[in-house]
Amino acid sequence: MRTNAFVVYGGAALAALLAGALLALGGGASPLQAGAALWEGMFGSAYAIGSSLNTAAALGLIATGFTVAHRAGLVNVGGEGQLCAGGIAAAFAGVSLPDATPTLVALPLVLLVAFAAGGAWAAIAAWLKVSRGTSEVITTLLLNFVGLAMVLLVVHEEGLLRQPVTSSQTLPQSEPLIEGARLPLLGLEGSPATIAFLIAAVAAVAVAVLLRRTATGTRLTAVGHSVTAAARLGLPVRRLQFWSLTSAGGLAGMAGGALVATTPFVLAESFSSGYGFAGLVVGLLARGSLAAVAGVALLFGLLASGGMNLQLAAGVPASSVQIVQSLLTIFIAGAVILRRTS
Amino acid sequence: MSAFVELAEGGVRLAVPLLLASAGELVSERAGVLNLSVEGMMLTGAFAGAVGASMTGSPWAGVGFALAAGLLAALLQAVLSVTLRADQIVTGIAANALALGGTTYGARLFFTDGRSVPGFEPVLGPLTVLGCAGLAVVAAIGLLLSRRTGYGLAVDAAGADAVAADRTGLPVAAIRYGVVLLTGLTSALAGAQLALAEVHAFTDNLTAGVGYLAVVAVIAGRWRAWPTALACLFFGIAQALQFTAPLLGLHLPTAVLVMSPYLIALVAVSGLVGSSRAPAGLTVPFHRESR
Amino acid sequence: GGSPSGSSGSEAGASKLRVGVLFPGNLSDDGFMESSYGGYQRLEKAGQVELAKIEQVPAADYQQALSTLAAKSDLVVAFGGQTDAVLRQVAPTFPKVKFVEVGGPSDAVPLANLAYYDPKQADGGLLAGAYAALTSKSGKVAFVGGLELPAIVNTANEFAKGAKLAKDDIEVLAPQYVGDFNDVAKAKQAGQALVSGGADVFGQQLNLGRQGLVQAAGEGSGSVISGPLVKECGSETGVIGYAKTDTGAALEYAVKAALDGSWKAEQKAFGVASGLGASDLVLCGASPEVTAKLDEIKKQLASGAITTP
Amino acid sequence: MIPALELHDVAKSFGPVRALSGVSLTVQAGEVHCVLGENGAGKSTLCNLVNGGVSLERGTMTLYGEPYRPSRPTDALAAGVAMVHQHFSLVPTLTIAENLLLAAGARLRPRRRELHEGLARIEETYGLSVPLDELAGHVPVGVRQQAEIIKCLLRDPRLLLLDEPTAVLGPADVDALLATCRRIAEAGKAVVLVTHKLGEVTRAGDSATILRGGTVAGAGPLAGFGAEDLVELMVGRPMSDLDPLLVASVDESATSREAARITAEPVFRAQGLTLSRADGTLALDGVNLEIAPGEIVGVAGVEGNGQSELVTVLSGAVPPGSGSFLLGEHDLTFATPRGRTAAGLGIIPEDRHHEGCVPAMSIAENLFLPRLSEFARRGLLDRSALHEAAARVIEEHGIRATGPSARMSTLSGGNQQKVVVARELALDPLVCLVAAQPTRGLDIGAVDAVLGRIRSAAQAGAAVLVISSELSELLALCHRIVVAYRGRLLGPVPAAAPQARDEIGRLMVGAAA
Ligand SMILES: Nc1ncnc2c1ncn2[C@@H]1O[C@H](COP(=O)(O)OP(=O)(O)OP(=O)(O)O)[C@@H](O)[C@H]1O
Ligand SMILES: Nc1ncnc2c1ncn2[C@@H]1O[C@H](COP(=O)(O)OP(=O)(O)OP(=O)(O)O)[C@@H](O)[C@H]1O
Ligand SMILES: [Mg+2]
Ligand SMILES: [Mg+2]
Repeated sequence: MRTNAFVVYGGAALAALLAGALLALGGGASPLQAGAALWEGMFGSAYAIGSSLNTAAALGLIATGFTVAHRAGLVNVGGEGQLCAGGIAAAFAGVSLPDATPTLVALPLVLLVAFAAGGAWAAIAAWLKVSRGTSEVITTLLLNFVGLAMVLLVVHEEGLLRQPVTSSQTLPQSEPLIEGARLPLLGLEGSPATIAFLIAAVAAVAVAVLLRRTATGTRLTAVGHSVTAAARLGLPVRRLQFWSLTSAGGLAGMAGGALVATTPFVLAESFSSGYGFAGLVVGLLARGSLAAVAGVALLFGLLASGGMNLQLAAGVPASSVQIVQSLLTIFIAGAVILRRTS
Repeated sequence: MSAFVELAEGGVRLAVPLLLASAGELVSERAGVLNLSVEGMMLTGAFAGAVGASMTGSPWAGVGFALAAGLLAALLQAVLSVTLRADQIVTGIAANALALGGTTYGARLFFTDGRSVPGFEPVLGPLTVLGCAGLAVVAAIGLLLSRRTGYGLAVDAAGADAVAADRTGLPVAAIRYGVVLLTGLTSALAGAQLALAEVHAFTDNLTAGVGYLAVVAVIAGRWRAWPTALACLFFGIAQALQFTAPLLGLHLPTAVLVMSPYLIALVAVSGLVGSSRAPAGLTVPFHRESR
Repeated sequence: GGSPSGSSGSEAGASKLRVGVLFPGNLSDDGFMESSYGGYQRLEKAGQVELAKIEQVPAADYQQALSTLAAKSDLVVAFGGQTDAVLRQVAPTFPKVKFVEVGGPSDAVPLANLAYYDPKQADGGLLAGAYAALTSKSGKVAFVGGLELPAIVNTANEFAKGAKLAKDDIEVLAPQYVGDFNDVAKAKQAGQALVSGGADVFGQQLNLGRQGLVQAAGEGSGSVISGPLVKECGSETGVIGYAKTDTGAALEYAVKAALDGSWKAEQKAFGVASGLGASDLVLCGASPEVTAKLDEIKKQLASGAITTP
Repeated sequence: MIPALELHDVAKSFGPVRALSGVSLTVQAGEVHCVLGENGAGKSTLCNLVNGGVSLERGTMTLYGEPYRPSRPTDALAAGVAMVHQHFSLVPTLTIAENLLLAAGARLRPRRRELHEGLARIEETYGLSVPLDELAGHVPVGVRQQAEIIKCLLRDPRLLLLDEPTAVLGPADVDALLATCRRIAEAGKAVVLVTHKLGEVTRAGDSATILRGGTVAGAGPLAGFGAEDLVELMVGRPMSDLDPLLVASVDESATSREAARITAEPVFRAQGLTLSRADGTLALDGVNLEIAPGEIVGVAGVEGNGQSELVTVLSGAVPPGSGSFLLGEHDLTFATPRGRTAAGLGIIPEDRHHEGCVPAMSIAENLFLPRLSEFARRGLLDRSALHEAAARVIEEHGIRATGPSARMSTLSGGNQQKVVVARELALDPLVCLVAAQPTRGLDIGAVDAVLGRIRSAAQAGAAVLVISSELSELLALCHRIVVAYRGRLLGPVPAAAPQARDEIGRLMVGAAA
């Protein structure tokens, strides 16, 4: 089963690479040169790896949450909106704490607030699901767009989060978070990796243990497979559904908090960078396995770094990189059937 | 007064591509396939339409190109979600990214300076011939695939219970292929409408989320034809309001207007008004031997 | 394709100045980024320096993009104000690299190795406003912008100021912000709303979206003052002139300054008053009286008799 | 004469499970051919092969002399083969008329007139009719079953496959159905009937094939078999080994027993339970019932008289409109399912696929889902202990499966039911057991096992309520029987009374109401 998965994903990656080579050729760069640039971009420096880790941490948190909800049969399409809610809350907390608040107090507080806000955002959909049976796929999808617009609103309105407007040149973004609220670096030489990576890793391991080794995990699975049977067997179905989706939102919110608490430490209009959607894709591709979540999140993070270097060192346009990344996703999703039938 | 006329006209103008795209999407969702890739199909259609019109000098040829490209994009989605039973949400999102990257890449190659894109001119209020044709297509879909026809029933059966439909002898896979391809055609037409009737040009990411809005309209319309059409019109007006509001002396933050269609859809589906049931088989792939 | 500069390339041009450029947006946006990229392409042709670029970067990757560029360059130029907060964090970590931000806040304080170049889009706005007022038949003009960003709001204000300056009974409708520089359909709707409000000549600060505005204006037999890119007069119907803002000139200036050792961490304006020719108004088929009146305003701008923020 | 259907040496496996191997079978036109066999013997798989629902692995099929190999149900329909599935195949959100229209193929203009003509013809020939304008998901199972059969007949098939069509029907509906089968056969078509009930076999069948473990254990005209032979071929042991009360159910003649004397105070007390349906009519109309420890009470009645609703109220799926339900000291009227379990109430639900188990999970998980906390060690689940416990239950209850970690969905219907029964009987203490259709779909050997277990649960002190459409089973098992009629419980009738069967029959049509 495991080698099989390896073959399937490897094949998908190979097919995507092939398409990439063709595109590079079309763009005038030699595929070999492009390959070298991609490799160098991914693994060439401590800096690139560190950046990839940061990206992977955000995507991994979202995908981990996705997996929890998915285990209970709920598809959380709302990572982007929850990420926005978490980012907004983290920014509110991070700019309003007294300047001297120590990291030990400020940082956990900011992340907790982000978790709570992301959770609350998802709880809207969760509540509609358990009380009215409204499909969470739909409500969370809609809440994404509302969340994105909320960020627009808070960074543009002075009464909300916009930094004090001193001149007509003041950018529509929040003030920077206080020192104590910023994510410390992991401390690796020349690497921008923050402890977000540790947080994401801990979350993934904790969730893996919860889902695979505890009674709660088995109960969530039961709810995910059959709500009627689980209810008949005395499981607190609504509570399990509500809290699984809410915690998925919480983890996505925490990812938003981590984004705001990383350089440049402000909340700005497009801070979410589509990570919510990317995290959803990671979660869906991982198909319930936390190991796969970690792997795919890292792959996506590395690809982002590699793609950047493809532009820089091989002059490949950004659109080609985007094409290759989407093809990779499509191939992996399409190849799943090979695993299913064997 | 003229501001209100403008509001109505502006609303109708945006509603036409929305109606087209959501007409296909509604049928597709009724049959159990969620095409988040409507956005990508529209973009592909818009690009091919602009290329075709520009190359041949005829906007109708552009429409032909758009339809062909839309079919191709839809075929990809159909193979993925029906034959390969891949996750519809992943493939939808990825297909949109692919369409965006692909058309951007293509536009670099094709639309060098000085390429003009011939388009359609308004003939009926804000509507062009293409717009009118589009509305006719929407009406035809509404009539031919309503629940009063056998085809409409078959579509509903495939979406409500694919296993039962299969046992009844309905060709579930063929039905699903058909509706996805139909969505490709109407979405491409919607894209062509944007590129050829509205802006007479192709620009990167021309559709800018209209396709997602079409999916939302289907949801807000609770999988019924008339409410979906109404939702499209309403979204069109909500967007037009963004620009007529200042003329009416209203100052609302842009963000509030941007989020309003989604909030409306949320209220509509949350069952605060009436009940809402998605087709039971929506996003569930059909496989005969599994149980 | 750009200029491939892999490991072999860097050996050959080891002595050349290495310049890294960040374009956060889309290079063919028919506006700000494309104008900036124009400068890049001119430098590429000249071949004096070794160039590398990164385009279309999501906000979360700004830091990585800038740091990666800085690690491989002597001079890093970032276009658009959106990277400001990150740039201020990254620049101090590469003290040997010169940084330039083009289009950032014009009141920002430069850092030891970070200069701010202001392309002065407001100048173009002022001139466009005057031109619009002078050519309007309905007596109403209007401005359409992409996002409600400082530079854009400024330009809108200057547009209104310029219009009043040229003709004090002109009515300037409230500016419209589309919410996106590149959304053609929405820009067209904004234009149509203004046309129905009576406006017939438009100033704008849009990129790809501008085409929509031009059409909306054309349907109402109005006209648009295009820009920042200047194209041949008559190549676009419905366009009566170009408010030129050559942001690419700022890149060329930065390179030149770095090459001849005159580079300073300064706040530098590239408006009409700078005399660098990066800002101007190109008229297409204007009457001699209109041309004369505008030349007068240009002179006042150049001499500092009129200033824009 | 050319046989209608001939299977030669066919085989089919699902992963490691050999569902069928080397099966040959011949069905003649004009006969009702019964397929018998214990749970998991491969009967449904056989039908699905012929219907194109699963693909053939090895062997050949001929239909009326021609090679036949359908790759999907549509092919089968085109060849004149129609099937009524063990689990239904009507689209629940469409009306019955719409479902029937679709069966004629998707056309732009649905042929309503043809449908009505076809229905008139079927009503005339077979006496079958259904309400057309109701949603298929909203009508009682009996009606759905009829609609399924009509759907098949509209196609005028040459071969009709019926997979356990009688499992969900009441006695009157069963009679009608068997009569229909005979008429279809007399009209020159071939009918394949899958059933577990030997009484039905002897009443309607002409010939039979008996499957065991995926192979043919015996075949031939029914005249050549006695009931004993059939039972022995099916379960592999002689009928005399089985519980006498089962033999009773096979013979359909009640053996009279001593009336048991129950003296203890009742623990199960339902008082004035009411429940209204969506249309405002009463599904339950003041249900009063008391059961003492050790007592087995049966609920008989024609399907749709409130039996299913009584179980939903007792299981807590739906709160009653009024009335109360007490178990000993505990008021369970509005308790959660968990609260009910804690009070010692075990429930075997009617619909095992949706309520009784989680098909995608393992047997072990299904067995212990409500009691997972018992397997928690320092917060973590002790899976090896779980599997050990499950293996013991599997052994004890004779569940046919590859092991504790086998997925529930890979079990045959009967074995799934055994898992459900095992789980509910394992409650400790088991104060009361409510069993709805506990033997539905079970082979005779399994019925023997389940009834035996219910009886021993009662002997161990549980109050037992059995809802069943098998009157003979109730008569053999229960101490007294009440009859559901329009939402009320009539009776009771002591099961041991000599005229019990007649008395119950009268109550079922409301004679004494
Ligand atoms: N209106 C609401 N607002 C916020 N949270 C809610 C709301 N309704 C329900 N919840 C959450 O959902 C959970 C489930 O509620 P409910 O009591 O219906 O569950 P249950 O399945 O009956 O569980 P149990 O059997 O343990 O009582 C509650 O614990 C609560 O946290
Ligand atoms: N889709 C499937 N996947 C895996 N195993 C299956 C599948 N379908 C059937 N089986 C297995 O094949 C065997 C035969 O199953 P089948 O459903 O034909 O039995 P049956 O005779 O109809 O039993 P019952 O009387 O309980 O309905 C069983 O062991 C069952 O577990
Ligand atoms: Mg069966
Ligand atoms: Mg509760």
